[in-house]
Amino acid sequence: MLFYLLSVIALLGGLGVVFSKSPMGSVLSLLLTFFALAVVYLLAGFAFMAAVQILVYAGAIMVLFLFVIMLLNLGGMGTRFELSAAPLSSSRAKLAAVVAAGIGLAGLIAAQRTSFPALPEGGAPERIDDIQQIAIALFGRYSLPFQAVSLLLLVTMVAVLVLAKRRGKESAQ
Amino acid sequence: MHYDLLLLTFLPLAAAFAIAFTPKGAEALQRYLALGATLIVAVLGVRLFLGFGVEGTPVERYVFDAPWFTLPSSYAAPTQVRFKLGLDGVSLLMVTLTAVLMPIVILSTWGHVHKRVKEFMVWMLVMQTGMLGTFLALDLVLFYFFWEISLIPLYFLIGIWGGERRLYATIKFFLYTLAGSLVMMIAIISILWTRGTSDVFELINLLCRAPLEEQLWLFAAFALAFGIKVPLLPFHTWLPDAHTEAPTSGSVVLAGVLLKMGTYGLVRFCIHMLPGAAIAAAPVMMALGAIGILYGALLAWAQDDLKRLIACSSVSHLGYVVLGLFALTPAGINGGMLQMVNHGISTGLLFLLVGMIYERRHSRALDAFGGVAVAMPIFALFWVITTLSSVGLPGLNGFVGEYLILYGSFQASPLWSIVGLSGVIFGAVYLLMATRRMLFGALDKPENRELADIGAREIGLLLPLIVLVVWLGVSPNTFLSKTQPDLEQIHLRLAEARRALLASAEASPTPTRPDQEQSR
Amino acid sequence: MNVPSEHLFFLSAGLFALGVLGFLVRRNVIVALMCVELMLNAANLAFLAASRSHSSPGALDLQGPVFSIFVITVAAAEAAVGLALVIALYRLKQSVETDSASEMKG
Amino acid sequence: MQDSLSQAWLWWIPLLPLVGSALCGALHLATLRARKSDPSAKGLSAFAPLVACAAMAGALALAVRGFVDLRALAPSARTLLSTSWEWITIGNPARPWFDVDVALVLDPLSSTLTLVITGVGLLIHIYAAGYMKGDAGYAKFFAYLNLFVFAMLILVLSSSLLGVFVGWEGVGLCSYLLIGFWYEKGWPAEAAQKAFVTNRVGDACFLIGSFLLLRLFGTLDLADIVMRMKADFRLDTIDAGTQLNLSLAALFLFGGCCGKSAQLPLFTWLPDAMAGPTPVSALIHAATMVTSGIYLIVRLNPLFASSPTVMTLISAVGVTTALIGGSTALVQRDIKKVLAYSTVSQLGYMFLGLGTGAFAAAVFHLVTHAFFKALLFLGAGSVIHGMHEEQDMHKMGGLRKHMPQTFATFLAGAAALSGLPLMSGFFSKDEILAHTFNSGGVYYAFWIVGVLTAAMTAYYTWRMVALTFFGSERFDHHHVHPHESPALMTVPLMVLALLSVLGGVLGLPPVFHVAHVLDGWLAPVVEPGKAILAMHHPHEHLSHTVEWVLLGLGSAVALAFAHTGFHAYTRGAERDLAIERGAPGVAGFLNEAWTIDSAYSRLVVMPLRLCAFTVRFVIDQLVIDGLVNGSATAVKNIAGRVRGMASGQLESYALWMGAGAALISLWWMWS
Repeated sequence: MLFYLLSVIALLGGLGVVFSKSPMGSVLSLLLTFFALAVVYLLAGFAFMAAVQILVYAGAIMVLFLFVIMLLNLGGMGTRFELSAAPLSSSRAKLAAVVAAGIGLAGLIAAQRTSFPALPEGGAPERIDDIQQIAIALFGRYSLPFQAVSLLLLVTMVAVLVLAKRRGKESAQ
Repeated sequence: MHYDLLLLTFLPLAAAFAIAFTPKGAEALQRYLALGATLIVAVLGVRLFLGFGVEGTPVERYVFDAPWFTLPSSYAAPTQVRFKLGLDGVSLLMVTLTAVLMPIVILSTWGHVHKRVKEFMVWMLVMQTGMLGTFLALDLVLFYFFWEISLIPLYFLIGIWGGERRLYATIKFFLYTLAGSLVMMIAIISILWTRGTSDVFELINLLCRAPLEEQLWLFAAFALAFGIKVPLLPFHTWLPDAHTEAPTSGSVVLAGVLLKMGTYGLVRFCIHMLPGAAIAAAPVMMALGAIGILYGALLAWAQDDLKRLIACSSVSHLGYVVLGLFALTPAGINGGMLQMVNHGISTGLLFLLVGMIYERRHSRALDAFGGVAVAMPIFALFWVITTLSSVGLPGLNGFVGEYLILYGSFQASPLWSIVGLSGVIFGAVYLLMATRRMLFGALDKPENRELADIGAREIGLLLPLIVLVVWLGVSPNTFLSKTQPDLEQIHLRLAEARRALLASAEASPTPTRPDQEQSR
Repeated sequence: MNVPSEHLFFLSAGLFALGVLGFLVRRNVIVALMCVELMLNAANLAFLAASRSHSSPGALDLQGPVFSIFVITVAAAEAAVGLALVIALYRLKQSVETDSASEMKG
Repeated sequence: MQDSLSQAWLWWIPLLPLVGSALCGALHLATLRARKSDPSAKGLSAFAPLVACAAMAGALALAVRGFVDLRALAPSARTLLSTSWEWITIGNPARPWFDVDVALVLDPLSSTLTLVITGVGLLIHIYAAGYMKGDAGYAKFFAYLNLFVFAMLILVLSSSLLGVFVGWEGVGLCSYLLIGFWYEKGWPAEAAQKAFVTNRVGDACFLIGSFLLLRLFGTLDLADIVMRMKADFRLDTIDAGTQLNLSLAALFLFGGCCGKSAQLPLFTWLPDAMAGPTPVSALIHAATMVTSGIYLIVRLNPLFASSPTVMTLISAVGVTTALIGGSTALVQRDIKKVLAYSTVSQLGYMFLGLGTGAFAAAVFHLVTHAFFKALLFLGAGSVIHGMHEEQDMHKMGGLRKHMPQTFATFLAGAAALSGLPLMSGFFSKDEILAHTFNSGGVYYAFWIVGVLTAAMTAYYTWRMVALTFFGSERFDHHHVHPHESPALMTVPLMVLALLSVLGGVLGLPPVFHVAHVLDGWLAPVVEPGKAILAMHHPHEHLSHTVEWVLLGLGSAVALAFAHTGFHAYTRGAERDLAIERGAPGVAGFLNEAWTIDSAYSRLVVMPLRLCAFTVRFVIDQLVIDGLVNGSATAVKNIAGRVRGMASGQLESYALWMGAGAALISLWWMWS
């Protein structure tokens, strides 16, 4: 039952992200969703992933968002409720809603129509993401993607530095 | 395992990498690196050619085979794509021609490539890897891979170093060829999915027994891609534009090798792999070839730009190749194979010669010349020999191929053979017209009076090809005997397919088209 | 927990759809980025659910967690670059509205 | 066929001139090199005639050796076979699908022609050493000339039809190079191109003929074909299909002969070919190359004999060409043009003879024609040389005093050409006409035309002699000083004059009760064809009375018209001007060779040229490229509309992307 409660919380958080008037509200709603999901992971047997979810998402990424919002002092700027505001006409918003619903529907149907193997007797394994096993997989079978990802992070750092560096006056005007 | 083929194919690519890391201004270094690499490849290619089919030569030397990756198929086991290169009688002549022609092409760039030398050499060498790979690939996916690789460098060669209308020409060329290869890709994907293998020889065994309807649509897809590349009427209009705008060396490679990828594909895939469809489609293909001969010749006759004229003559000459191949008789197919080499050499020579005169005079309009033979006698000598080889004078290379093709197609269909024969007449008409207007007559234009005759480097470029012209004309057996055993396999397949067609014709009440041709 | 795997996927689909909706309707770039994070999280949940449904006590399926880790890494990178872009955009236009950046008009 | 008897040395007959050609070419290149520093340098080119003549002399010596060897053999065994050049083999060498081996064969026919080619060729080479002296391309000229002899020898010696074709095209090439030798002038280059292309039309026919023969016999070996024809051809057993194929093969091969031997409808290139230097006209366009058509038909005589229709056609074409050529020669003012049309006409006689089955007689006329026409051309060359490149006979006259040796030898040639009694041309022409008369039926008409043409021949020959050597001196004395040519040129003339006068002994008519030398010599070659002809319609020999009457008639016609022609023009060219005034239409019609050439350019060349431009501008540029570029434009227009969707707003991009993703995923779910 806890799972369904958490699901509702996560979905509510999602709604909050979309419909919150201020960016700050969105951030806080997103945080709520992340925490709920972390608990879902824990319940589903992914303790390590739950930890990573909290550390990386809630800890690092969300702080980054908050930091940027504060830096640009946007806390109070998002008062306009964009769903009805021009130039985003309401017909387009409706279309967007239809599209989102379509994608969601497709996902639901996909999940419904896929026949998953029945859960073994006595439920799913208690713990699936054994850290040692993950490490073996990451450094063994997936070592190439792993290195690629680290390269990606490096490139990201450089890119961020380049982008965020303050340019000359004329480009900053 | 022998690595000769791997070395042959990838040495140019390695050299391209090396050149890419040379300093910007070191043009001499870049030129000589490219020349050296292509020379080594040429020596390797000639060695492979000489050893081919000779008793005592290890057969494994002519195959390189390694697993590459897998693709899904309709079977439980996925399609294993192999990195399989192999040299056989069908590809031998083309590979040797590519290997021998490239150093000459590189050497010819001394005269006309003065900007961005480094990039030029890199693209040239990448193209050579692509071309050699295309001829050597014995895996369908690998073939497609190399086929596309060889397409891109030419785009840049024309687009960067080309003439005034180069953008129009490149885009036309690129779109035409790409359209063709996309259709071919669909056919390849379908084959991989339904047959579960991409090995060419396995597929030859599998597909020749496929139902005629399936063979026919695969044939159509392949023939479209190859027909555009050849180029076959009515897909030829990219060629004159591409040739006219390309730099000399680009033209030589385009005429000498790239177009042959199309005819090579016709032999390897359309005829050998899909013999039933080839027999069924032969009348259409022969008609296209024969009309192409006449059409190209008339087109060439109406040109007044020298380079465009030769480009149109390519359309005519490759019409011969298609006519011969789809006669599906021994003489026709052998003649077609030989004519591919002949056209590569003769037309390559013509483009080299036009390039030489363009470097001096900066014009290609026939009207700009007249009496050039007085100012440049050595050039005139080479031009006349080349023209005669292109016209098909017995004793030079062009004749043997043309005769075999025309005789082979006469066995299959006298009508198209006679239409093709008109090319013998018109070939003389337009080439001699060009010769007369350029070389002969009074040297009355002051610009032409100061023309310097060709020098030692240029003679050195032309001489090896002239030797080949005579050699192929006097002793074609050197080449025919090497390709013979593998072409015999094709004829066995064709005979089998004919029997199958006859059997199905007898079985079904509706009479199918009787086969006109009978090979001895 | 004895929840059937389907339900995990349902949750994933719902979150993803919300993310799509938010990305489509919000003009604030920062919020749009957050919606992307939401979608990525939904994807993660789907990976893990799949992994769970393929695991039995003797044979654990680790592809889900491994790919989740990769996704998280990519998400972090994406957020970093995205926010850096937001800062650059703000410097340029004094705004973080998406329609303020329409130079790509064809 | 390879055995211990194979005569490898035969290869040296053609190879010697080839080597000579290569050496002369090298000399020319050396001269070009020397000219770089000194534009007037002669370099080593002075050695070229020595080299070329030595090569020719060597070839002649070998030809004589072959002749002597042949004579030593029994008549039926008179064949020398060389080792073979394995040229094209398709398929397993043990049992090939297609196989061309070329060996050289010396038999009575090829031996005769080899002797003519090397003998007359040597004389013309010697003459050319004098004639071409001082020309910038002295060494080049000899390189081409030797190359020509090489090709011509390959043509007559080859054992295979494809080998013949090598020579066939080779001589065409040399003809092209030599007609266009003075290409700076422009029009020789055009004439050369015309010659090559016209010949190509014939060559295409030749190729079709060879395909048909390959299909019929499975081989291109000439001896094999003749043997098969001899063994298998029976009038009563042959089926209609084979008969048709044989006739078609003969017809197409004859088409090839029409190109090379300047017969209707392909004769128009030969008069233009006079743009080449005069020794070339003598060697190629009178003595040797243009007779290769006759050679081919004699070589394959059973094939032609098997098709009466084609034989009649050959005669008809021959006699018509003879008439056109002869009548055109009547009014020409250019001395070389007269000789050129005369050559067309005489070749027509040879074909007339071939068509009646008189193969040996045609070869006989070929040989005598080679002697006297080469002589006349060389004599004309000597005149032109002495007159400082003047070719118009109206501007000559009275030259007999200035160049007596040329005059005397020219007279001998003219006598032979016009068929004055006991000259070589008399016997050979008469033999052909006698055979025609004997064939009966439609051939009577041919005979009448033949006699008419003989009359014209006598007339124009002596008109030429009168205009050139007699009458008043009509040239400008201030600028032109006629002089006799050097001995290098006159000695060959004398030898040829001797041959022209005495050549008749090769084939004296039966009434003389002396053996017909050439007939006997060629008997093994022409026997198969004769046998087949005899199956068609056996006919007796002419009675001696009829023969005497024909001989007398021939003599009378020749003498009478030679007399008329000579006396009409001894006083000058007024007669020509009178004709032009009196009947300008007829004169123009004759002058332009019955306007056939201009008809070709209007009816064939122009439409084809128009066709080519239509292909280029209408079909290629308008239709095909129109479609291509049109579709490109259409895509561009559609793209222009679609571009409106790319508003630059992130939301709209995202919206479309999302919509697409939704549609695709839903479609997956539903299907």
